Amino acid sequence: MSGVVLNTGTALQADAPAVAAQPSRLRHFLRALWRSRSGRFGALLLLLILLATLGADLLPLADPVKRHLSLRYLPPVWLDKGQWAYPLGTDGQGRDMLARIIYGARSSVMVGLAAVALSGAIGVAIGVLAGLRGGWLDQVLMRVVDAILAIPAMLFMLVVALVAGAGLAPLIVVIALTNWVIYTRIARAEVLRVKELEFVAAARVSRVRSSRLLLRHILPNILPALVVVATLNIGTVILTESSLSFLGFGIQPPDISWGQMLADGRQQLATSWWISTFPGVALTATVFSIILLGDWLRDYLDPRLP
Amino acid sequence: MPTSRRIFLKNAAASASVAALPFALPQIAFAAGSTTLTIAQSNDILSLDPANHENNSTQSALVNLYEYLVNKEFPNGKMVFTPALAQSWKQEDPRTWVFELRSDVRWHDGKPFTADDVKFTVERMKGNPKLLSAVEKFRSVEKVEVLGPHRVRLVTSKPDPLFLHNFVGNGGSILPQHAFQAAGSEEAFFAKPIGTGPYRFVEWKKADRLVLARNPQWWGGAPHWERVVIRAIPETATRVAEALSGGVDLAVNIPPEDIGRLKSNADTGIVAFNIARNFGLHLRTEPGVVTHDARVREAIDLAINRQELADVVADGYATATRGLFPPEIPNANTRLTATNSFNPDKARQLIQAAGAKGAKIRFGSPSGRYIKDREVSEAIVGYLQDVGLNAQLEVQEWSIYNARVGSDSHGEIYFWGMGSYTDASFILNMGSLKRFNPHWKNAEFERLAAELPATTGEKERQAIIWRAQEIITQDRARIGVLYPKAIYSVNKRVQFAGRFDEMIPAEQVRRA
Amino acid sequence: MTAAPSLADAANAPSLAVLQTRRADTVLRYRNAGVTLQPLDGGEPLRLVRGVDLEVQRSQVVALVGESGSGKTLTALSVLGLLPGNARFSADEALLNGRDLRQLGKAEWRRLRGADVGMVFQEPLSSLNPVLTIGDQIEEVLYYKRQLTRRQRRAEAIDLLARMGLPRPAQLLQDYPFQLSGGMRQRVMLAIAMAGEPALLIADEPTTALDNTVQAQVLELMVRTAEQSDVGVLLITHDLSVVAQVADQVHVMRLGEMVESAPVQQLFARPQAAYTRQLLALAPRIPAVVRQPLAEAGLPAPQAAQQAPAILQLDAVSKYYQQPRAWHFKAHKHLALDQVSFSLQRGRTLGLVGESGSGKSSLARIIAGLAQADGGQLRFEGADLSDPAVRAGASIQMVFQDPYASLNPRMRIGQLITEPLAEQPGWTAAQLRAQAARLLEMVGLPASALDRFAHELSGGQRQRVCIARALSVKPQLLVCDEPVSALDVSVQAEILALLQRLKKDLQLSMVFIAHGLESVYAISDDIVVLEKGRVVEAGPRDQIFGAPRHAYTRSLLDAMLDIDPARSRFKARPAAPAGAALARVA
Amino acid sequence: MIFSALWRLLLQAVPVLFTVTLIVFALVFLAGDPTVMMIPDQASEADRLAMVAAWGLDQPVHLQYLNYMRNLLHGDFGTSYRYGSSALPIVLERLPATLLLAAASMLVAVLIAVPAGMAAALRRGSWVDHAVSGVAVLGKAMPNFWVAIMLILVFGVSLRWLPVSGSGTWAHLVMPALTLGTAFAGDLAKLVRASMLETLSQDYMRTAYAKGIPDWLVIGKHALRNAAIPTVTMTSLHVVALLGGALVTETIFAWPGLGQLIVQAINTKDMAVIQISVLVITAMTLLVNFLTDVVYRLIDPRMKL
Repeated sequence: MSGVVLNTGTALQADAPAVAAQPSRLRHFLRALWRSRSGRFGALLLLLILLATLGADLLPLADPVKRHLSLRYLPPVWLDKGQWAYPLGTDGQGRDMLARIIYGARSSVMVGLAAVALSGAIGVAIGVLAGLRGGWLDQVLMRVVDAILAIPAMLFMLVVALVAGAGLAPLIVVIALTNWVIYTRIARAEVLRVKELEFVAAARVSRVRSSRLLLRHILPNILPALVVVATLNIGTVILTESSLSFLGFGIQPPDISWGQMLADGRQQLATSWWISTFPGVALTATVFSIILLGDWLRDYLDPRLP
Repeated sequence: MPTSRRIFLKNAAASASVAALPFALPQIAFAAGSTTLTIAQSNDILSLDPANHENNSTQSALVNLYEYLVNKEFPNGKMVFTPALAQSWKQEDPRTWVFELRSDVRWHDGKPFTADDVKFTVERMKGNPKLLSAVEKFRSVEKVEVLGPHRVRLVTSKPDPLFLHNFVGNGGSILPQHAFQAAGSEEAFFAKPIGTGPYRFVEWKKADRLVLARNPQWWGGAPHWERVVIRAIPETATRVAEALSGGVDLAVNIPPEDIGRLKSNADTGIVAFNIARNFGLHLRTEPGVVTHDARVREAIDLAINRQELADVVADGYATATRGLFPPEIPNANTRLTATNSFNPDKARQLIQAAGAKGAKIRFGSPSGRYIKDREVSEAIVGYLQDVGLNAQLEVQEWSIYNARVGSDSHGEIYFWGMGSYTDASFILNMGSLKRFNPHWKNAEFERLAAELPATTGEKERQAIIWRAQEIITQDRARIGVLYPKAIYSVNKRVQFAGRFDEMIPAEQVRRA
Repeated sequence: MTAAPSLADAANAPSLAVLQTRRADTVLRYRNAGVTLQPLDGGEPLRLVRGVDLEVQRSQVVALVGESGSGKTLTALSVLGLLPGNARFSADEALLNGRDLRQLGKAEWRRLRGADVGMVFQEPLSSLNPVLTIGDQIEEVLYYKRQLTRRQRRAEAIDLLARMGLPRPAQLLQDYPFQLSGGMRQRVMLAIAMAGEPALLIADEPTTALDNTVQAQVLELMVRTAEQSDVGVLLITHDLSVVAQVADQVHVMRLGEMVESAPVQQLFARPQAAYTRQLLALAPRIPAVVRQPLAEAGLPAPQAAQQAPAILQLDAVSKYYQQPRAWHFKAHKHLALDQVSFSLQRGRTLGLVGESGSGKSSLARIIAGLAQADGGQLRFEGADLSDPAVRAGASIQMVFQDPYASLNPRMRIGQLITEPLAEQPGWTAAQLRAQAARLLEMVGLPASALDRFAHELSGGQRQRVCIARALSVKPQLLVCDEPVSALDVSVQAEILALLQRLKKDLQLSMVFIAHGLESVYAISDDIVVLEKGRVVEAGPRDQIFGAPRHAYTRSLLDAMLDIDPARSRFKARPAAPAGAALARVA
Repeated sequence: MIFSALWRLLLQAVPVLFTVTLIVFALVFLAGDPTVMMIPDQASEADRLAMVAAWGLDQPVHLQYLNYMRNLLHGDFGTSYRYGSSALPIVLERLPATLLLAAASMLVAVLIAVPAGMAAALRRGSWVDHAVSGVAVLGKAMPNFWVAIMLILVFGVSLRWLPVSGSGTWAHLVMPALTLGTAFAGDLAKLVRASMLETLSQDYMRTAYAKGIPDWLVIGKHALRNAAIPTVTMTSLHVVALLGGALVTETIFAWPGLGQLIVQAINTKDMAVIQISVLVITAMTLLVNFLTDVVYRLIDPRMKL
């Protein structure tokens, strides 16, 4: 509502050459984050998860792959027969659940970050190219994007996985090869939008080099939309990994991932619930915090997105 | 082109009619008291054509619909052929067999079963190389002669000691000549197939259910069940849940950790029994890899604690072995046992001697293909690490895994299960061995493989086959690890003991 | 007023009669009204409006004037109870049609809206629901406010639309807002507001989004409707000429406070508050003397064009826009510029005039090199601009309309200003920074702005930055595309003054585009009038403004509203004290 | 108008479908020899080669593709390696179950999400809003198969209210539809909330309020219709995703839809079935997109078909 816009600086003398200072962007960002309840919650939870992931080696944890066949299916410590050495119990091969969950975070977070980074890089490069060049190249690229988008993502991933195989690195490739089209679409649309903005026109009138135009004017301004999408996408990718694990194309031993633990433990959900429930909770909490943070980021950076 | 378009239209129409099928009102059919037998399999039935699938569970359903000339039974752990559609058979000379067929058998459409149907079944296979069973069935048959309505003579190109095996298992089911001709095309016949079995075809909804109904005209007497429903439930947790909730009477492929739950449930119990499968490891032997050194291969063999694998990892639902075939299989070398095979100290010494300490060994394993396959592999990798090898697990989804084996691009060791075979001479089939271990060579083994086809005497054959199994095991081209057991959940209202060949003839499942 | 538009004549006669017969009946009275906003993020409450006294009589037009942030719209919304949820309204007295607005419950507010007060908003397109038909949007008011039957509703809606001067009203009922022109939409809005037969009509900048010619028609309609239907009008506007034309009583607001209240003629003649005086002084206007035909005024006829060399010459420039029709092989061609020819002499300013859609901006973009002409030739200092080398060497810069969009939000002002220079070899970072400071000083900004981002500056400051950036490469030609129309009146004046000064100091040549003729007059030497992509008239400023030859030019000039209450074409008023409001800006 | 729209659909569909065949063919070809999966263990290399030849897999890859495309244009959609019969009916007979599940889950999602999202938007900042947003995010964050198994354990095994798996009655549909529907409902509720808020902030909503008409009319007529546009988009995207994307849910509930078929076809490199499935799904996707446009046109007169 127009009446609520507070523009107290535009009355007569306010246009005089007095320029008010504002807090730095980072502080502004952090302050806004702290003020939002969901943003703060998501950020703190995620920070905790990331710290546990990075500091796993420093924590006094059991070896996550060491089997103790005599200690199989130990319940968590607060249940009957639980042991303090295995606070969250053990799995069907007598491996420490707590250690596995903390180490498993690495693969899950790694897949999330790497696949998003890779697909983002591919997608943005192609999207920017298509948006800037236009013409037949744009047409061809967009038809390929249409085709890939018309194939359900999971299905496409499985077909790609047939070629790439399963495991951590192939999985990242598989997800990236499916996922990049999202970024292409958004990057292209954003380039087309930003390209028409007056400051780009102003730069063009000044005969700014096209590389500079791209790096200084276009990329920084399409970034917010992409950052928001990428943040939310990390959550989706982590979930995707668990679905692929369910179908047998996920991360494979000796690597550990939550999706894999969850998928393997689903058989024992009724008998040894902790084997899949704890990784499930960890995964849900992580994705939950990522989505909260992403939603907040969207509100903060880019109110135009739905 | 016009024909193909018509086919397309017909297909489209068929699927449209499926779409129009009304969904019945909700009703939860719990089995108690019903005359319907419901079986949950872990695989989709692939085809109603018994000669065009390579799938044990598909055949385990089709045995209710079609029948063989002879059956295989395993009383007291020994295989024997028993009469089925053939009352008796005799061998006129090493190359000539005559079958006397039952005269009281009728097809589901009421037409009598005759020797022409046998001839048709055999010749159909020989005329169509695309049929999957064509690579194993009736290959030695030269000609089929109908001697009378219920008598047929088959002549082989050379003496075939495994001849009777042709008439059991995938591709051995006898099909009706007249119905094929009446239907016009194979596709039309298999849309609504008929056989001679105790149950006739009602409906097949792919990936969901095959429904069969009692064939009151069956030559063996009135069948036990009104209806047999064979469902495909690929997800194990769901299959177990169906068993627990009484949704199915029989559920196959139950993981050991669910046994307690099924046993403590009021309505369910479990059966576990030996089956014609074995788990083993294939080791690379070619120069340039660390397992080229026989000492390393021996160390690997010695490092594996098979008893622990059987008792703990498989929860006791497997037998430890170094052998390649379960003892029920004809000509299985029963001297190859796991007794005292575990010797990690000696394994360490051998590795030391071979200078392979810390050597990297890639260990390929499928996941979820066989019961506990990955867990067994993980355990074996642990044993190998215990004796000083840097073993690394490489798990792959089955189709990718299979392709790697097919293209010889797996690591030093890979895990492979085998099953459903005729007899232990399978191991001498150089064709298949070349696929699974293409670089292994052994002069004696090759000589034995060359001798075997010409050998007809039971004793001589057994000697060759036993020796071949020894050679492979000594060279550790493939080393046996476990004979797994099958575990079924059985609702207490029915009784079923399970079969070594994993067939599920509904007639052998009885109401309790 | 000699050139009174014909459309006003009809309205004036009855209005006089009505005024004499109707009693002075108060529909709205505010005493010491205020609006306080509680920020959503929990900061200090903000007193956005305070101490407002208002009174609106039937048939009276009361104007609420102020620049952005003055609180005029909030005041208007408070009458409808449509303040944002976190805003609080307070007043010593707040009566609408005798009802106390301070004590209304939800249901009472709902009864009051539409029936006692109707509202017309600034942007007619966004204020009409895009997915509902015009008929639907009118008839729901008729149903809920007047309980008419289906047939009555339809008849009444047709009648309303007809009264609003809309053609084919019956067919219009079936149409959607997007199918209508801007002026028609605003007429529909007026019909909706009037459908409930309110006592008070609130109009929030009702003509700001419209072209000048349409603006006059809509204002006329509003005044006539008010008089015929005997409703009071609360008009919210920033435009003093609109106030002068239609208001009876004026309230000037600034920063949430009422600065001055007076009858319109008194306010224009003897403004009391300093702020009002400033506003009046800064409002761009065209001296009355120019509007007399030159010959009549006894001025010498314009001299033939001077022989100074042309810096820019356009020769039959055409531009097509391909409207890509989805999946048709041939795109629809739309002619945006049709054989445009003119020349601009060095050191002079050429004003491009025309309504929206006339091709002004396309032309600006072509001159600046942002778009290519499809036909014709552009010459810059005699060289063909279609030659890339010439284009690269041509020192042409541009200033854009929206200072919010024309500065990259992610760059600091210092970088922004010298970016064109950074492309040239031989500049060190320190030199660039020093140069940026010099440029800022030139446009009247302190060097402290160098490290700021655009969002930290006000609109006027941003436009100064845009000008500084354009000047950084010492251009010979500056293309200004509506450089002031997004700014408040007072800021407009400052920017225009800045441009004037820079033009003189730097000997710039300029192409100046604006739809506000006053600002074009203020800055231009020569004028080119565009209509639908064609040049209809060109010549020296005073000739075009004083003796327009083409009918289109005349209609443009006629649509201009005099900033003199005495010259109202909508209201009959006694003559103003002579010459009081005719201070010249230029 | 409708004809030009259909013509446009066709013009759009052909290149997309063609590209899809090319991509899928290339990927499945790269995945390696399918006969490895088909033949029995005891078959020799010669047997395998014979099979390779019988299926025409010994030809150069581009010829295989051209052959495939030629057959396709002549109405021959290829033969399934796995089922040994014509691929098209195998795929088509799975469609009804998939469509039914997609429709049911969409219904579940819309029934949950639209009221929840609207309530959250209208009571912005209240506990309702926080609860809806929280549950929505949680619903999205939980892996589908985990939810499915929990449903089975609770409603199928413990309570025995619903059949555990399979198809045939409405009762069989409940759990799979809930699994898919609730997962989507979270996203949809967030979107409904956002687009409702966006709509509520529009100028025409102020106009509607200024008219003094009842609130339910302002929300139900003026707001909902405008807010419906993004909702329709997302719902159609969801349907599209479900057409081939319910792989996990279908597998768990043994629901005989396309998803299960595709998983199995991929596992066996059953080229013809993969191709036809993908083509059918892609065609359905384009059709759904087209229908979405039609719905747009019904909601929003500004859209052109």
